[in-house]
Amino acid sequence: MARIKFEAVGKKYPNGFAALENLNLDIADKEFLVLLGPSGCGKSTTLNMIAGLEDVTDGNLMFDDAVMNTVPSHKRDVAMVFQSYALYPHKSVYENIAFGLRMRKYPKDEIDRRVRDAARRLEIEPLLERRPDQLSGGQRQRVALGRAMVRQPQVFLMDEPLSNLDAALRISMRAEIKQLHQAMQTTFVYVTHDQAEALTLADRIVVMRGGVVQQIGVPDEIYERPRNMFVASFLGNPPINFIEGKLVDLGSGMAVERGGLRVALPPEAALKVQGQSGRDVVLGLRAEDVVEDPSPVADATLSGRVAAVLPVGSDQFLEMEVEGSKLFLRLGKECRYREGDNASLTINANRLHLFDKQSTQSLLWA
Amino acid sequence: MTWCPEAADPAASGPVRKTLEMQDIKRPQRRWFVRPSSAYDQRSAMLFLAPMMLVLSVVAVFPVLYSFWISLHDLKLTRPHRVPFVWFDNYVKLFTDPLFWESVGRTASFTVMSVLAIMVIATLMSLLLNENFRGRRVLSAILLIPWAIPYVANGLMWKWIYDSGYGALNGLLMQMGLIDKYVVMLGDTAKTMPLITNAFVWKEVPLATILLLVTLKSIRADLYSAAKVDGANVLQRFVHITLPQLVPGFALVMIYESMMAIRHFDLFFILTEGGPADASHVVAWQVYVETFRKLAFGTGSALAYIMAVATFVLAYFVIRSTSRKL
Amino acid sequence: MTSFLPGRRTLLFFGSLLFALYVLAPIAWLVSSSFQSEAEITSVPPHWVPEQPTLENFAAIFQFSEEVVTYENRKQGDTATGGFIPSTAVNLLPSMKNSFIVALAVVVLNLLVSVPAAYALAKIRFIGRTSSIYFMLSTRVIPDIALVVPFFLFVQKLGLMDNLWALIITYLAITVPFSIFILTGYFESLPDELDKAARVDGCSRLQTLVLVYLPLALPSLVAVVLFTFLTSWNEFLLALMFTQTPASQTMPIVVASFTSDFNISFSFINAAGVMAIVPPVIIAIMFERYIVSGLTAGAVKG
Amino acid sequence: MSNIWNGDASRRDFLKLAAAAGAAGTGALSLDAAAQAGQPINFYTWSAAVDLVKSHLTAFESSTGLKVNYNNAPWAQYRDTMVTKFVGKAPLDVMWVSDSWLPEWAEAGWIAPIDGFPSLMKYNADADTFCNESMRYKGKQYGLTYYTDYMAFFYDEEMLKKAGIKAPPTTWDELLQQSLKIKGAGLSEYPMMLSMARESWLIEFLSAMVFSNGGRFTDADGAAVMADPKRGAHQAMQWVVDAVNKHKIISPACVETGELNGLKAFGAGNHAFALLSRYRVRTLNDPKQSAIAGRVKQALMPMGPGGSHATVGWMRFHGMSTQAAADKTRAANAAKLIEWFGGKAGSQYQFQKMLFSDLGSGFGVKELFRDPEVQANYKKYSDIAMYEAQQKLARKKDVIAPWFGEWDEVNGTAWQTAVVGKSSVAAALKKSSEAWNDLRKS
Repeated sequence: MARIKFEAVGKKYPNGFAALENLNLDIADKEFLVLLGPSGCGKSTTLNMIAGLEDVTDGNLMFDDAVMNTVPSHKRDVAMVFQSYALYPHKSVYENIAFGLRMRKYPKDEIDRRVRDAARRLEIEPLLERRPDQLSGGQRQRVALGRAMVRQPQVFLMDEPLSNLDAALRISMRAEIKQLHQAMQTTFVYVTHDQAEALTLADRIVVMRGGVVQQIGVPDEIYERPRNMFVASFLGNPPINFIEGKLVDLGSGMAVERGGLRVALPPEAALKVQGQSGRDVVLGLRAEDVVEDPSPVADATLSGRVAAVLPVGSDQFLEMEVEGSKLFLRLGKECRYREGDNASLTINANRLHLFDKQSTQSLLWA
Repeated sequence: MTWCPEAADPAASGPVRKTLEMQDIKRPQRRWFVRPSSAYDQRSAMLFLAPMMLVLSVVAVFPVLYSFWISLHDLKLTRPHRVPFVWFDNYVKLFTDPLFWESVGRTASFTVMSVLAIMVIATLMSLLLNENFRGRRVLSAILLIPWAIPYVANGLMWKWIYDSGYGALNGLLMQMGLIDKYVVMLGDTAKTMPLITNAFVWKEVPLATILLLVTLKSIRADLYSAAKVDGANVLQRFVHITLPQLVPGFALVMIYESMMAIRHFDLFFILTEGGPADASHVVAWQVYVETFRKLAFGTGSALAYIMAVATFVLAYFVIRSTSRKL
Repeated sequence: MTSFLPGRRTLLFFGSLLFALYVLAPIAWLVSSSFQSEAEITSVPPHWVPEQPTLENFAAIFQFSEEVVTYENRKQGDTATGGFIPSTAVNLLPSMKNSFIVALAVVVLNLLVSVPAAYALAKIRFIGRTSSIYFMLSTRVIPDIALVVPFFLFVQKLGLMDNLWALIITYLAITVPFSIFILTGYFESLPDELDKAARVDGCSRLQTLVLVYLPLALPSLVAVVLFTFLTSWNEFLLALMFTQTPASQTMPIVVASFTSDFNISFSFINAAGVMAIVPPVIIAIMFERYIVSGLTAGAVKG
Repeated sequence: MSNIWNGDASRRDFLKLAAAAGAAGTGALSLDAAAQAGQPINFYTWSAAVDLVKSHLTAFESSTGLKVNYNNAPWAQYRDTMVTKFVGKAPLDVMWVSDSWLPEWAEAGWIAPIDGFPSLMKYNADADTFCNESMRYKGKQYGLTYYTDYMAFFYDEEMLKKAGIKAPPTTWDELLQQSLKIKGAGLSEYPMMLSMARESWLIEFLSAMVFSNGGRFTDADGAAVMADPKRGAHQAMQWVVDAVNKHKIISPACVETGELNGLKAFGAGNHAFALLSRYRVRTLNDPKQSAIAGRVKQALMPMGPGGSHATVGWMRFHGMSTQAAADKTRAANAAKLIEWFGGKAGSQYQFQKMLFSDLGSGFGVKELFRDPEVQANYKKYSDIAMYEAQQKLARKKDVIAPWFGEWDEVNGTAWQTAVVGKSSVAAALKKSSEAWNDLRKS
């Protein structure tokens, strides 16, 4: 059980490529932390550093109070689950799970107890004598989990463990991993590029990109208060809509204007951009933040042609053309728009996001 | 539709998203990281490589350099006490010696002939072994025999087959009525090289076959079924699918076998000792004569060195074609 | 598997027949004539199958204890008397023993050197990796004949002339680069995540190699062992230079010395040839599977 | 899993493994290490009279209590083998030496003079001066006889009769005519047997041809004259070339026929005439080994225009290695062995006599010619008068020089090139003589 601390950690390569830049991160004991980002964003490097597979070259990495920068992984107490499961093809399931313990010279009976225990919890007892190539993907994933579990490590690392599973299995495994975390009472660091996984599993999410941390926070915060356009766009499905425009001073307050479209900002937001009229901004509007309102509110109405309607069981999505840009919006079943209709919808202004066009930084939450 | 509701992949839509993707792509090619992943890895790698470095430096690199040094001396073991430094005289002597150029020519033609023959036979054999039929495994076991036997044994075997007085080849030709009396074989300068080439090819074909066979196996069967559907006949399929797919195999065989042929010595020693009348006097043999008959180590090393360089030039292609994968 | 030949069965049949003939006929003749006497072997046209098969050639090779030759029991007459069987026949078995010792030693040392190197090149990211590969590859192409002179002088200086060590050491030069080449190729083909998994499970690099990669690389290991063994068993040129007495002469040298001695019946020489090819052929056929899979797994990579 | 498997132990553990392997290696090799120490006398010969030598060694060991380490290599490879051994400093005490190599080996300091051993020098008194001369280089004597002999001309009496030929040829031209006759009569495809393979015998064959044609390779002061149309080898070579290519009385296979294969072929009755070393007559007339036993007669070497019946004689002898000479006890033992073989073993020239009776090999010891045993023995298969007559006409090779080995390479090839018609006679001889002069200069 450990607290992991990154102090200004970085990793640069001679060709100028920075796998990681000035990472400051404090992972609490027993926390479930998810590193989220597109491929090459540095999340795996970060994970390998914790695993001891890659040295920390700038800054410090600490487990509790011990500096671990260059301690090789076999001298650390970490366990890891891989995307490809990485089971030892020449060992039986039992031996695969037991291997880590054998290497650490646990007594025979202790090893046996733990292995069977893990097998029971993961419901793979009947498979113990099989070889990996005789298992299905899901079963292999469980074995991989078991191999990590039995070690009861200080830190439990997962590198996109679910990406090789089919959608259905992925959903159910999420739940299991969550339970596993509860049960094991240890620190989890989980790497993924799947925002849904991140949102469901994480205590805290670290959004990364090009080796730079974009935002750290609890799932809601990341979703509700994205620091920049990248974070805003990386989370949310369907993805957030961006509308470019200019700030205008209405006297009564601030608004964003684009052609015929004008969206007034709520007072507290308006304050943040007071007197900056003329500035190029990008308005962020999540699909779910509109309502169908027969009595249009001034300066909060989207009107345009419905390009497409997609019912999805619970509710339906509209694709709507407003001032030359396509928006994806979610509406309740009750609304009856057809393709080609002209619709006008009311924005829930309190949930708007506003970004500076140049810096792509949020103008509302710093 | 630019997105679908169930899409799990966040990086899927919107102009902004695209640009983000672009920026995320740029990363160095995995294999060519120059930076060690960890100091421990660097240490262990060095430790693991140390024996090889030591061994190869001692038994390969240093000797080669040393032999260059020798090649600049007029070192004759028949007069061990006087070893003058002669700069490049040995090389000059060689380059102005017609015999040397004859040998080079002979080595070259031997190489070309052998490699061509090997390629043709090996291709046919690998095609055969690539088919699925009873007795295939037996054949592939048989195939290994020539590969496994020592060159010396190979040499004496053929020396006896080629014997002009009692040899099997003469006997066979006679029984087939192709000749009415035994003819001179290795002693006939017109036949010498072809006969030696044959002995060499026979021994080298198996490895070439194996290499080609593996290349063949890597051809995906669906390519053929596809071609079948397009109504391509056997020949067309061979020409348009098999041959192109075999190219890397061919390249490998060609480079490997020509290296073998250029440096080949054993058969020339056992079968003809470079004779008769220099008919089989190749560079490798000349190295031997200079070095151990005339004991002119200086010229010997010079020759050997020229050979080494020549092989290196060839090998450059090996490295080019392989290091990428390593 | 591609099966697209018309009249396939017949084609295959004749193909296989030709194949087998091409490969086996010479060997068959070698074996057949090794059982013939000088008288029979010099008959024209040759007897494809010995009519009075004799074992005298092999007998001469296997007569372990040479009885003391005295004036009384000496063979009188010309060097050629006595069925053209050389008195040096008894050197063949010891020389095969020498070849065997050398081959074995080379195999062991070669593995000790090649396996770790190959693993490092294939799986570890470190400074100098690329240059090491080029280094290894370039040593691979040095023709052995270019090594003869310097080796000869070293061996002589070190007083290793006529000593098996001279052969063992020099054979490393021929075998190591190839082994590393093949093994690296094979290790490459094994997933990297196994490496990480083992490390996280608590293996040092060496343990990862020994406990995880070695068992998986078995086919190419066998192939490499075979290749090394056969190369050392068959090597001729260097042995010709560095061995001088039966104490250290290896099989190829002794056999070659027969062929250049016209006092010796070719039926005996062929018998020696048979002796020389039996061990390697048996080994090769026993491990045929591995040669094809293992040797080429790496080879085809380059 | 023992605890050496801990990361940092890996180095230690490498060494352990390596050491283990090394140990295993040495264990296996120690056997051979023994052979390194040169306690016994190391005696090296070419593979001739092997059994006879062994029997004589057995006697030597029992009479002196010394151990002898006996090895032999095929004659065809002997020089190469020995040279590598000398250069590689292999343990060597006594070895057979051919007069052709004497200067080379002496110059290189591989073999030592024996003038310091009166026990050996005393035998010179009994030997033909020609023999002693052949063992001398720069005024020092380098050994004691093994055997001495010369190149002889043989013919198959019966085949000649069948062809209606009364007397054997006396000139090379007669030889040609008779051969054509025999060929015409279909008695033999190639009536004349001449072996021209590249081996140590070649120079003896060539010398015999050249001398009998009145030619020389070199003149009195060692300058090459072989290319000289009048005094040189031109006539001899031209004869061979025509015999092979124009008249087809010599097989084109001659360039790959060694002396012994030639012997076999002649003994099998394939030819009417043969050039072979004289002692082969014993084999040729031995029913156990020859199909034409009893029919083989020796005639004087045919002569060419302006030539004589001269032939070439040679000397093979026992030499002592320098390394042996350098060590008192080793030298003493070596001398004992040399005397035992080259001199008297006990009361008489045991080895020489046995060599003669077993193989018919010639000797340089005058008194043996008068030995009734010897005479009786030789009568059985040949004519001792002819033996002596031809030996009187035998002369030493004129190409014996330190660079002989190197020149022999060129010369042998030159002759072959001419025989297979790849170069003119003149060109071939020019090549050979140039090679000689270059080597002589350097």
